[in-house]
Parts: sequence; structure tokens; C-alpha cells
Amino acid sequence: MRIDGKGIIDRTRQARFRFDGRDYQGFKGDTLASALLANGVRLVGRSFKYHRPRGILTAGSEEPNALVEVIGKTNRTPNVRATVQEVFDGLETRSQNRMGSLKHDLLAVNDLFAPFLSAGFYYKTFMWPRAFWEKLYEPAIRRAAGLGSLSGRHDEGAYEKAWAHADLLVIGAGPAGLMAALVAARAGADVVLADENPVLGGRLIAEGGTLGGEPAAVWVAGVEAELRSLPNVRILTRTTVTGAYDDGTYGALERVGLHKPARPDLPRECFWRIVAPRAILAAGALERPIAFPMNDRPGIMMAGAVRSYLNRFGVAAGKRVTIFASTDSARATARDLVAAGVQVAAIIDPRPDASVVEEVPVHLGAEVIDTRGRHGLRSITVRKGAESFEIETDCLAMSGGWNPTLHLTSHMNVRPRWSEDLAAFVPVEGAVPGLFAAGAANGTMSTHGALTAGKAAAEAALSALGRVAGTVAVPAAEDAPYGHRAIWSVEGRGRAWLDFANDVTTKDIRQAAKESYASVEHMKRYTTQGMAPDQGKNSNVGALAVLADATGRGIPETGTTTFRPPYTPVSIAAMGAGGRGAGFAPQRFLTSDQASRDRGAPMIETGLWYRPGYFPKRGEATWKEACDREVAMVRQAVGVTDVSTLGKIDIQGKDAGRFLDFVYTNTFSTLPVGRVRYGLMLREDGMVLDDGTSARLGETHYLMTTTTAAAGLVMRHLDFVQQAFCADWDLRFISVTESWAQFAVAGPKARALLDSLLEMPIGDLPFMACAAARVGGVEARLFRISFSGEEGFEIAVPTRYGEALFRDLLARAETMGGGPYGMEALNVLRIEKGFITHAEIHGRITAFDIGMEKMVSAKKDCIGKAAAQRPGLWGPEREQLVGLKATGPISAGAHLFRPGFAVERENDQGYVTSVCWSPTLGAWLGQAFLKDGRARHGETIRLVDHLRDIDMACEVCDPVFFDPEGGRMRA
Amino acid sequence: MRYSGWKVFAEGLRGNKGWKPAWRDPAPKAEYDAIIIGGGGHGLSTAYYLAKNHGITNVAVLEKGWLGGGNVGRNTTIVRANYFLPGNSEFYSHSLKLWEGLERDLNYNVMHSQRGLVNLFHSDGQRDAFARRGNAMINQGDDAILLDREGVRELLPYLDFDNTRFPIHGGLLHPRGGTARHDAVAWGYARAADRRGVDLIQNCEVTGIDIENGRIRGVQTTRGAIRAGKVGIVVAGRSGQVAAMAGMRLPIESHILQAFVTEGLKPVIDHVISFGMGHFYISQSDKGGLVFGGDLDFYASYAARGNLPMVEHVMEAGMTLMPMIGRARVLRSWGGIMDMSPDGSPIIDKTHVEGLFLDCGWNYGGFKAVPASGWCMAHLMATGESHEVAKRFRLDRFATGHLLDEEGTGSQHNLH
Amino acid sequence: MRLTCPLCGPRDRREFYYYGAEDYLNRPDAGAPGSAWDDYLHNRDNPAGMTRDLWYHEQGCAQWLIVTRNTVTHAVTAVDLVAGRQGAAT
Amino acid sequence: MPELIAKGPFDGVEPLVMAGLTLAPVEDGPIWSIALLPGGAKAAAKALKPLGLAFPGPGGISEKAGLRLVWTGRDQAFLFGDLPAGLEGAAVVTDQSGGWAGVTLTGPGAARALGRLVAVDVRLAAFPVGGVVRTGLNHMSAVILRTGEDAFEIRVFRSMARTCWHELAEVLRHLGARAPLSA
Repeated sequence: MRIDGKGIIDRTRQARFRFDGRDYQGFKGDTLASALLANGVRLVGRSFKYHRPRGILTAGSEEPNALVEVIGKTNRTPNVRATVQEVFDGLETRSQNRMGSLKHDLLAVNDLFAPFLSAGFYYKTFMWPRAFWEKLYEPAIRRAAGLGSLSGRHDEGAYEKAWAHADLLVIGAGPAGLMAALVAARAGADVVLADENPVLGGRLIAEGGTLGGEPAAVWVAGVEAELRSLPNVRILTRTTVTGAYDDGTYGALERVGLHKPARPDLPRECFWRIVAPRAILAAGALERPIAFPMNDRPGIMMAGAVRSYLNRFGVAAGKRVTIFASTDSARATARDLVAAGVQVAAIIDPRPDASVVEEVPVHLGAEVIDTRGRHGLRSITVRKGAESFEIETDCLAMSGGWNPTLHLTSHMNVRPRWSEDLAAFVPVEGAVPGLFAAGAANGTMSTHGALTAGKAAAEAALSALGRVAGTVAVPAAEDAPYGHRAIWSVEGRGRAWLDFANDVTTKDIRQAAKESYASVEHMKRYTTQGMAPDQGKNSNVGALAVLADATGRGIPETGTTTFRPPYTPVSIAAMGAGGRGAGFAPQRFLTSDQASRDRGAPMIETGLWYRPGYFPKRGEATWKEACDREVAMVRQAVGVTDVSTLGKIDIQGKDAGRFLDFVYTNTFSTLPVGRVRYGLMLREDGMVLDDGTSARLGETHYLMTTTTAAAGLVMRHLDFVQQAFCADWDLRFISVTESWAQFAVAGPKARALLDSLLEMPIGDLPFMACAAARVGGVEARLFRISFSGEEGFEIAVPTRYGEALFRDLLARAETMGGGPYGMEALNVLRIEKGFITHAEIHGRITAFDIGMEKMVSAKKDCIGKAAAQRPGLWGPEREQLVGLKATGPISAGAHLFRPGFAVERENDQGYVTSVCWSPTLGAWLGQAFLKDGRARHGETIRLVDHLRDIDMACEVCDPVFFDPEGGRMRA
Repeated sequence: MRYSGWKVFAEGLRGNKGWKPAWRDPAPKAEYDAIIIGGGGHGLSTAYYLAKNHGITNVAVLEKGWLGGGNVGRNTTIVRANYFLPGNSEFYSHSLKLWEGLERDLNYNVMHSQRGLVNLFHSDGQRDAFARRGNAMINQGDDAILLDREGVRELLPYLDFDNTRFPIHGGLLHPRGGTARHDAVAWGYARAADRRGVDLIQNCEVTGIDIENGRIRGVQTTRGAIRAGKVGIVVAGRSGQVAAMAGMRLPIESHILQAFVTEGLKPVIDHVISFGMGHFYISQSDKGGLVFGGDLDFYASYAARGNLPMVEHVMEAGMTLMPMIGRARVLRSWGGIMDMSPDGSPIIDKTHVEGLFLDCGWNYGGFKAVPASGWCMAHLMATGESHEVAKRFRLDRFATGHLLDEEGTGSQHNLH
Repeated sequence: MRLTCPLCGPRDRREFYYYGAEDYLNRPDAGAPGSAWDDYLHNRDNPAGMTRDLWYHEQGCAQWLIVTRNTVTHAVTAVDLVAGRQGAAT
Repeated sequence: MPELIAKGPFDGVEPLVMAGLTLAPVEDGPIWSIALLPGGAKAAAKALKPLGLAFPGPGGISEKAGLRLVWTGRDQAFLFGDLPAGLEGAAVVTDQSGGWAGVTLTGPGAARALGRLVAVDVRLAAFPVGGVVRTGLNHMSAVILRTGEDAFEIRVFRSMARTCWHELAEVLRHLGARAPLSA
């Protein structure tokens, strides 16, 4: 029911929305909850376990009951708090966690079985027969459990992540927060002011009242206007600070577009990373329910929420309201209702000594012991001393006291402190370095107290930041002492709920304690108390009190569970913004990328790079046909492939050679200028890190090549070795991978092809040599190296000429019966030749395993040399690199067994790392690691791949299958 | 008291007033035959199997906090046997077999659910590496199926097959892999051990280890000195500190592993999915929450809480792999303290002190190992000999080079 | 978590790569016994409290850093250049 | 004789104007990495002096007559422009030309826009005009120069040009879509 003249909603702007298929009318400024209440809708959800009818309990993000699904054009969002979702024209919502209609939820039968569904019942049954768990019990449990549902469709919505740096972060824009922001802003500090609500003011809006003689809202508007006028202030409304992390880093979720119809590019939400050396937590306090019998019916609400709906939204939560509270603030709610013309049937205040000022029936020292009303509250039963009586009412406003909203202060493991006078936990100063609580969040309950505390907190922050605070006057405001008496639960016959969302009752807590789950963590985990969407914001302290009572311990001894981020749930899409599709990792493109795609080459991810798999020709049905052709092309004519992804590190200085001697197992200081050498690099633990060729370009100038996969790894490794062990050596190095486009030209006609475009012919450049060259007027580098086994060269030009050179090379190659070749052919060529890749050097492989122990120079120390001497890394028990030859298909990943032995782990002889069909040799070839393999050449071994259904006899041989003398490379 | 459906029914009828404590709350005795330091999953299962398999019932489990308060109560509940190196293979295979009978053995429903685990791969190289793994699993007697892209699509149609940064080439399906209710595992073992006479002593922190000329004598605790001829250190997460009391310096670095759970949702993910390229894995609990996580925060820490960079990385991985979870909201995040060893495999071994045994280095594979770890640790403590399936988990293997490095990342603790 | 790089100033943790304990700086001599290498590569004090470990400013100046910090509170008390330390020279 | 036509990383890419901001490619000339050798500082300074350049300290830029010397690491700077003589022995010089993809982000609010994307503090006190930072542009490492209060030059590895453009364009698109919102 709307109350004329109350609230800050814009009654000139109507919003039509739907809930469970029915149309309703709200106003701009309404939440779904306030609009539903205004329309007299009380039943909005079903509880998690018993599927009890539930209504709206709160007016904030802590809402445990009123969770709904918001239906968008392309997708839907589950578990949306009706108390947070703002209404707009066209908003479509529906209730969730029901089978059938909300009113007639079939799963409500669970409530009848409640006695058999007590805490932890599922740990004690469903164990027989074994197979029934997955097939029967669990599916049933899963279907019944859960709340809202995802659509299963990709979330196409726009999301954003952003950073902000400030001197001061103010969390919450109530009296304390606004005052703190104002004081800090006037002193010139960079301030970020974040508040969960669309409007500033917090309790000042919810409670109304006056500040400095004027309506609170007017004061708020004045402060907001000033803050918005200052360039050093950033106001983030609809923004919840969700986590406190190390060194002044805070996570915050901004609801950017959720209160509007979806718009392209408009983020639904933005996840902020806010960095501030100081922060003030002014998040206020949360009101506690009372665990009295049958306290979960729609219409039973928090007193503060009832007050907020009245003052902020102009909505009466009921026609005939009763109050059950042990706080003065709830009595104020009653007075606000009366003043607004809403009937208050009675005030039930358990405090015998509480004052009576309201002109309504007040029952002191009384308690509510029962309620009625199937889908909404109809009446309550009150017990006063010996007598008990019934009161007709459709809305009960309850208050068992207030809990400071201190969650962020315990995100770093420091547990809050119990305050006897407040009967609540309060923050421990310094719990989160740089974060200071002020106002109700710190246990200062009066408005004036909050204003003063906010001012003081800002002044303290300013002096810590080395700034001087100006004089800011604190407006006169309500300053009554915090009148309350803790009341946790009321004894009675019916169930009394603590955790509404998870259906945890006082009985469950007492049972858990009795069953040995008496520590607070055990109780929580056994009963699921506090593990629902509200994370126990409404119920944890009450549950703790009940547990303390059940175990005969005090509340502080019983302790509290740790609060962990996020304060309110954050969507995966918001924290994962930017990760969708290709955004997850940078994409790296070769200069030849377009030219390769122009030829229809499928591009394969290798690390962050994209490289061509093969270059299909018309008439080729499979990748293998193309691959076979490309291999033959290289062997018989000439092939061109882009090798720019290999890491290139330019190393210069008098000690460059000495440095390479230290990081490579073999010696480079003796390498003549103009020559290239294959190098093996170990990790300090003796395993092979990487391999590649390094060239000596000048007396003090080397160029190291790494594999594509290990380029970054090697750079980091070299930086470490140099900075840690030889910082004073005369040498510097830098990656030049991106500065050069480099292409391999291989095959019998490679020389002819290159001579046709180089300004000077290759001449007698020997194998494993390098030289400066010029092509098309451009400085180039020429290396005579081969990864294919053919006479091969690599030509490098500055990156900007890469595409032009690649296209030119292909054009020329094609006139010679050659052309481009891709990763597939490259892999076949290297296997035929016995070269290894990271499929072989996979991190568990030593130089000995690949037969390169002689490459570990005995004359010098090098990284990894010592650890490689460990006894377990030598001898016949080690699996050693071998070649495999087979007449039929074989597979990488297969394991090797002695013929005649059972195929089981105990008999495992090794495994296959790479295989290919060799068009050159007309056989299936493989590389494998085999126990004592080098001694077993010629032996027949059984290759078994269960997964691909392959069982093949192979000949063990030397890994070099093709041209073992290397005549073709040196030709 | 034996648990059963009938018991639940009967208790329901009389208002659940008859339930008895799941375990006693005894005061520590002056002496025990064996002491287990650490009341986590591994410690409790060690005590249970000492009693059940070896008849050693005069045992105390000393827990500085509350039972199951360590990583057994802070993990993503995945149970699998998909290792490929001899040494790991047989151990986790043995563990999975124990899991499959655990409910009836413990008379406690730990909700072990074999919903199937899929490891996705994104290149031919990864496919072959997983093939090697899958074949090793089958050679060990476990199960594995290699799925191609279409096979994965059939199983997990909601993944993003079109736009994800690292296209899905296929996956290795481990049908017997799955999940269990983590707390229930600790409680089930605790109750079962207690019923066999083991004393479970909570809020009892070990402050010293008494050694006399190379032999264990007992321990000093916040509840007094307790003597024992055999002591097992089973405190993954704190192994370094406790071992130091016996003068040991371990090959272990402690790291944070964060994990996340969303609000409850109706069933949407049936399997356990692991996305290697993104260091992301996910499953859905019976309560409906999506339970997921990623890699370590990577810096040594005992804070049991992490920071945003890894949080964001995990969420981004989820969004590139399966954007349908975008609107699920993360309800809670937590961090466990991982014993990271230099080869990613655990240690179950004797120490230089006679009668002092060590069970540690579980990296982030500890949960699924709970049954076999206790089984083998109990065997070692009872017989003085390593159990057949755990004989490679030696403390000296790093010195000798007999490594069990599944990741192949070498002697850098946080890379495993 | 933020580290103040001696060259680049305060930066978010995500710009850095973590290696491990400071031990990795104390590389034994080539001839040192196996136990020395075992300690160097594997065994750690792994303190719950103050520690010194190695970070690399990968997205920044590419410097290796020695960070003095607390493993329980995550408080960072000092960040120094590896290259600038005593004995960096050999 | 082949004719090799040079191609930049952003050839054919038009500037993007949105939310009052302009994202545009930069055409770079020669880029030289100059890394001082141990004890080479004096000699390097001597070689740079005639050009009116000083070797910059961390975060610094030395600029004169079209030459720009930008700090990029410990005892290391990138020279944008032609290489002077006389650095031999004092420093290691490496050609980085063409290895970097550069864009400018300019217009009112450019600082806040960039600040949304990068983890570093871009407020003037932390990142003054005429300064440089090496930091992450989301998942890429970048070299970012501040040429004005609301003007930046951003460089990443050439191969990542597309991702760099995408990341920045996203920021602009989101800001553009937010603009009509009343806070």
C-alpha cells in the first residue's frame, strides 16, 4: 500500500514490470521488493529445504528470502535480490525454487517430512545399495536443492573491469560516510565514495528525521551536490565494496546497467579494483531477526526494513502492523507508521522496563510464541507472563538488535571482538591495515554519533596522508543512546528459524551441538547455518548465541566463523570481464599471417601464436594429403616456412661467450665468429630446459635462438642467472624476437631460390654458419641451419618487411615446384631426421636420456650440471630416447611392452612421444622413451594404445631415420 | 549408534531427541601406543586404519583446533585416480578403490559421487600427453576414455566450442572420477576411529617433540606432555613447523590455493571439468553451488587467504571456457595452505628419529588421497615398512633423483 | 598485494613472477657435495612469519627482486634488487 | 630483385573516436635499445651530451630536437630516432625498430580511461607528464609514455598489436555506452 507524500520515489515516472506472469505498476526509485509490497504482494519465494512460503524480510542486499529470477531478452539471471533490483519499464521477473506455481509448490511436501530431514540427516542414510547413490538418491537431492537456475546459454552480456586509485576510499554513504567524504574532499584528498544504493544517504533516507533543523534528505542533497562539484571526488553509487585485500586493494561491484533495459556495449556490471592507502568503513549495521516459533511467514519483516519501505519508498508493509522488538529503533518504526496513518495493532517489547510513549497498545515483557497464515501472516500469539493472547496482524516488524557491518574488517583473518554492552561483535582496529570503521559499522549507533565518528575518521586519515583538515561543522541530529536488550530466541512449540535461506532452526543447532558438532565451524558445516546466499548476515550471531546456550559457553568463547570475500555475491562474468572468447589471453600474429590465411591454411595455436598447420591444395581431402605433399616438396624441391615465433635473444659484451658457457651445457666461447652451434640448456635441477642454435655475429656479439614454447621462460632464466650470479660481467642482452621476421627455406632448391633474390649469392657459406646479407635493398641475416635434414637456410629481415619477403619467397618457390609448408610437415620432417621438440624434452628429461650427456662439457661448470649427476638420473632404469619403426599406424601416448608380457603397469617399458607417417621412407616412425633404450636397438617392442585401440609390434632403432650421415644438410 | 534410513525415520518420529554424540571428547591420557599429530583427513584416516587394519587402538589424534579444520574442510572435493607416473599411479588407484567402499566401511555417507571427470586438451601435443596418461591409467587397472571434440560436445554441450581462446580439441574422460562431501570425510573417519577406541583430542596443540638418543619418546602439548613410542606427523600445511620440532628441514614450501563456490543453482554441471590451458576446474555440489578453482596464488603464504590476481584469472578462465556460468554469483572464496614439494608428489616415510613418521607434501592433491594416505601411513607406523603402493614416496628421493614429477616443472615448489 | 619495485615504484602483484625462497641465490660451488645441492634446490625453512624470497618484475623492468615479507600477514617490509645485492658479483 | 614494401603493425587501421577520446596508431621510426655496460655510464653520457640528451633514470625521458631517450629498464633506455656515434664500449646497442606496436590515447579524460585498464596509478603525482612506465596493459607488457595530462603513447610487442587495440577500444566503447547514464 502506497502512502501519499512519503518516500523519495519519482511518482511522475511509472514503471510497468512483471512478476510470475502478472503485470504490476511501480515507480522510478522502487526496488522490486518495494513495488511488490506496494501492490500487496507478500509471497515471493520458497525456502531452500522445506520449500516454505517466504516473503520479503529486509530492504537490502542481505535479503535471504526474496530471491527471484530476472528474465532478459536473451538470458536470465537467477537469485536476484528483489530488495536490490530496481524496477524499470519492461522488467520481467519470476519466483524460483518451486515445482509448479509459487502458491502451490509441489516440493512443499518436504515441510511435512521435516522431522526426517533434521540437521545432517543425509550423512546417516542413502548408503545402501551402493549404486543407488549416483542413480537415485543424489539426482533427487540435486533436483530439490539449488535455488534459481541458469539458462545454460552463453552469457552474451557486456561486462567491465576497472581500476581506480585514490587517497581515501569511503565505504558507505550514510551519515558517517558522507561526513567523512566531505571532510576529506574539502581537504583536497582524492576520494572514492562507494555506496550499495542508487541514492546516497543510507539510514538518513530510510529513517527520515532532521539534520541541522532541516529534513535529512535536504542535508544529503546538499552534501552530494558539493561532492559532485569537486574534481577530486569520484562517487560510485550502486557499488558494493566486496573484498579487502592486501596493501589497500579493495574489490567492488558496480551495478551499471541492471536497472535499465539492456543496451549494446553498456556493461551490466563493472568489477572495480580500488587501491587506496586509507579506507573508512561506514557501512552501517544490519538488524537481527528474533528466532521465535514460526517466525518465517511472509509479512514478518525486520523493523528497520518496514521503516525503510515507509520513508524511502512510501510503502506500508502491512495494513495492520505489529512490532516485536527489544530495541528503541523499532519503537521509532512504530511511531513513523502511526504518523503516516498506518495502523499499528500492538508493540510487543520483551523489555519489562522499556518506556511507553506510543499511543498504541504496548505489551512490555512479552514475546511472540506462534504465528498463523499459510501464504502470509494472519495473526500472532503473544505470551505475557502466564497469559497468552492472539493478535490479528498482516505484518510483524521484528528487531533483536543490530550487528555492525564489519565483514570487510575480518577479511584478513582477524576475528571481531564481542561487545557486551552492544550485544554484538565490533571491529578490531588494525584488523585490515589502513581500514578504519566509523559510525554504526563501529558500534556507534546514533545519527549524531555517526556524523561525528565519520568526521573524526576522515581527520585521522588526512593526517596520516599528510593533509590538513579544514573545519567542518557537524549538524545537530538524533543522538539517543542505543536502547536495546539482546533477545535471541523464544521458547515455544513450533520451529524457530535462524537461517531463513537454508532453513536452519534453533533445534538444528542444538542437535548439532549434542552430536559433537559443537565448535562453531562444525555447527555451521553440519547444519549449513550461514552458508546460504546471505552468508549468515541475518542469522550467524543468533545461531552463535543458541550454540553458546546449548554448550554452556559464552558467546565470545564460542567464537565466530571467519568472514571471507565477497561481502555480497559477485557474478563470475563481472570478475571475469574481458576473459570471454579471445580475450582470455593476448593473440600473437606473424607478419605472414594474412598471406597464410589467404592460402586457406588452418591456423593452429602454439602458445599465444597462430601458425599455419598446412597449406591445402585443390583436390586434397585431408590434412594428411597436404602434409605428405609438403614433405615431399621439401625433400625434392624447396619449402618455405615462417619460423619467427622462435625466441631470439641478442647478447653482447666481452663476457657474452663466458655467459653462454654458463647457461649452456656445451661451450660457446670457442665458437668462431660467423658460425652457429646447437646448444643444450638445463634447469638447475639437471633437466633439459630448452635447446636451440646460437650464432656468433661478432667478437662480442651472439644471437641465441630458443624454442617458441620456452622463449619467455628462457628470457626469465637468463635474467636470473645474470642478475643473481654475474651482475658485474661485461654483458647485456635483450629479446629481438619481435624485431625480425625469419623464414626457413629448405630443400635441394633452397640455395637456388635464395640466390635468386639475395644481392650477393650464398656462395660457400658452410653448414652451421651465418652471414649478413641484403635482399631488396634491406639488411638481412642469413643462417645456414636445418631442422628438416635438407640443405636449409633461415633468412631474417626487419619485421616490417616480413610479409613482403614471405609472399616473394612463396612466389619464387612455386616457380621451382616448391611452396609453403606448415607445422604438420615441419613435424614429419624433424621426426624423419630425429630432431626433438618439447614433446620429448617435457621437463623430466636429462641430457643422458636423450643421448646428449657428452654435450655436457667436463671442462666447466654450468647451470644444472651438478644436479644432473644424481644417481637416480643415470643408468639402465632410465627411459632413453629411441626411434620406432612400424608397418602400421602407431600413436603418441602409447606405452611400450616386451612381447609376451602382460600389458600392465608393472611391465611398462616406456612410452611414445611423437609419431608420423613418413612419405619419404614409406613407414610409420616414432620417437619414444624406452628403458635402457640405447642398448636395445634392433629389438622388437610391443606398442599398446588402449585409447586408440592400437597394438603394434615396432622395431626399436636409432632416432635418426633419414640421412643419418647428414650429407644432404651439408651438401 | 549405527546410522541408517530406519534410524533417521525412528528419530524423526521422536523429535530427533535420541541422537548420540558422533565421537567422545576425552581428556588426553599420559601415554598412548601411537600419537597422530593432526586431526585432518589424513590424520583421522591414519588413526582409523591403525585401529582397523593393525589392531592398534590405544591411539590419540592431537588436533590444535577442530577436527577436519585443515585442507579436508577447504578444498574442491575432487576424487580421481588419473596419474601416470609409476609410484603415483598405484597409490591413487588404491585410494579410489577405498573411496568406492567408504560409506559402508565408515557407516557415514560421505556422498562420494562418481560423476566422471573430463580433462580438456587444446592441441595435438596435449592430446598425446593425455593419451599417455589415459593409457597408464588403464595399464594400472583404472578407466579412461579419449574423447574427440564431438565426444566432448555430447558430454558438455554448454562449453564455448566456437569462440574460446584455446579451442577444445577433445578430452580425457575418467568415468570413475568425481567428488565427495569434504567435511563428511573427516567426520566419518573421526566417528569410525572413535568407535574403535581412538581418542580424538581437539584444541590440543603440539608444542614440542620429545626425542631421546635418536628415539621418539612423546610430545609436549598445550594440554601437557603425552608419551608414545610412535608418533606420526600428519599436518600438511604446517609440516615445516612441526618437523622443525624434531630438527628437520623439509623439501616443502607452503602456498595458498584459493577456491570458490557460487550461490545454489539447479543442476547445470553434471561432471567435473578441468581446463588445463586456463588452470580452471569446476563441478557442482549437491547443494547446487558451483565449486571451482584454479592455480596457486604462487607466493609462499600461511594466510589461508588469497588476492585478486588469481581470483580474476580463474573467473576469466571460466568465462572463456563456459560463458554460461557468467551470471552465477560467487558466494564465498577461501584459501587452503598447501604443502608444495619440489616434484609435486607426497612424502610418506620414516624420519631420522626412530619411531617418528612423516606424512606430508600433498601439494593440492590431498583430498582424494585421504583413504590411501591413512592406509599407508598406518601400515608404515604399524610395521615399520613402507606399504607397497607408497614405497616411492620417500623423503630422500630429491637427493637421489628418483623424482615423481607429473608436471615436469622441476625443483620449483610452486609450479606443481 | 602490492610490491614497491626499487625502480618502478608500487605495483600490483600481478606484474610479478614468483620464484621461491632466497635460498636460490646461494648456489653451491661446482664441487660441492650432493647434500649442498639438495639443500639449495629443495629443502626450505618455510617460515610462518618473516621470509625473504625472489620475485621477478616481469611486466615491468625485468629485474629480479629480494622481497622481505611476512608469510602470515602478507606485510612487505623491504624490496631490493638482486643485481644490487652484496655478492651479486662473482 | 624483390621489392620489399615495409608494413607497420597498424597499416589500414583508422583512428577510433569515442566518448570524446581518440585512439590512434603511431608511426615509429628507428628504435634503438641502449643498455649501459658496467661502468659505462660516464662514456655514454659523454656521447649523448652533444645531442642534448642525458641518460634517463627510472621513469624518465630525455628529449631534444626530435630525439627521444626513454627509460625502459635498469641502465637501459630506448632511443627513438637516429643512433649517435660513440656509444661503443659504453653501452650495448640493439635495433628494436619495428618490434613495437604503438598507439596514442588522447582527449579529455584519457588518463581516467587508461587508468581503468592498467593497474598502475596514472594520477599525475604518480605518473607525471613526460614520464614513462613499464607495466601491464591487461595481460600484455607495455611501455607507456605520458606526453600530456590527457595524452599517452602506449607500446606493446608488434605481434600483439590487435589485442592491444581491442583492449583499449573496449574501454572506449564501454565509456561511450555509459556516457548517457546519469550517475
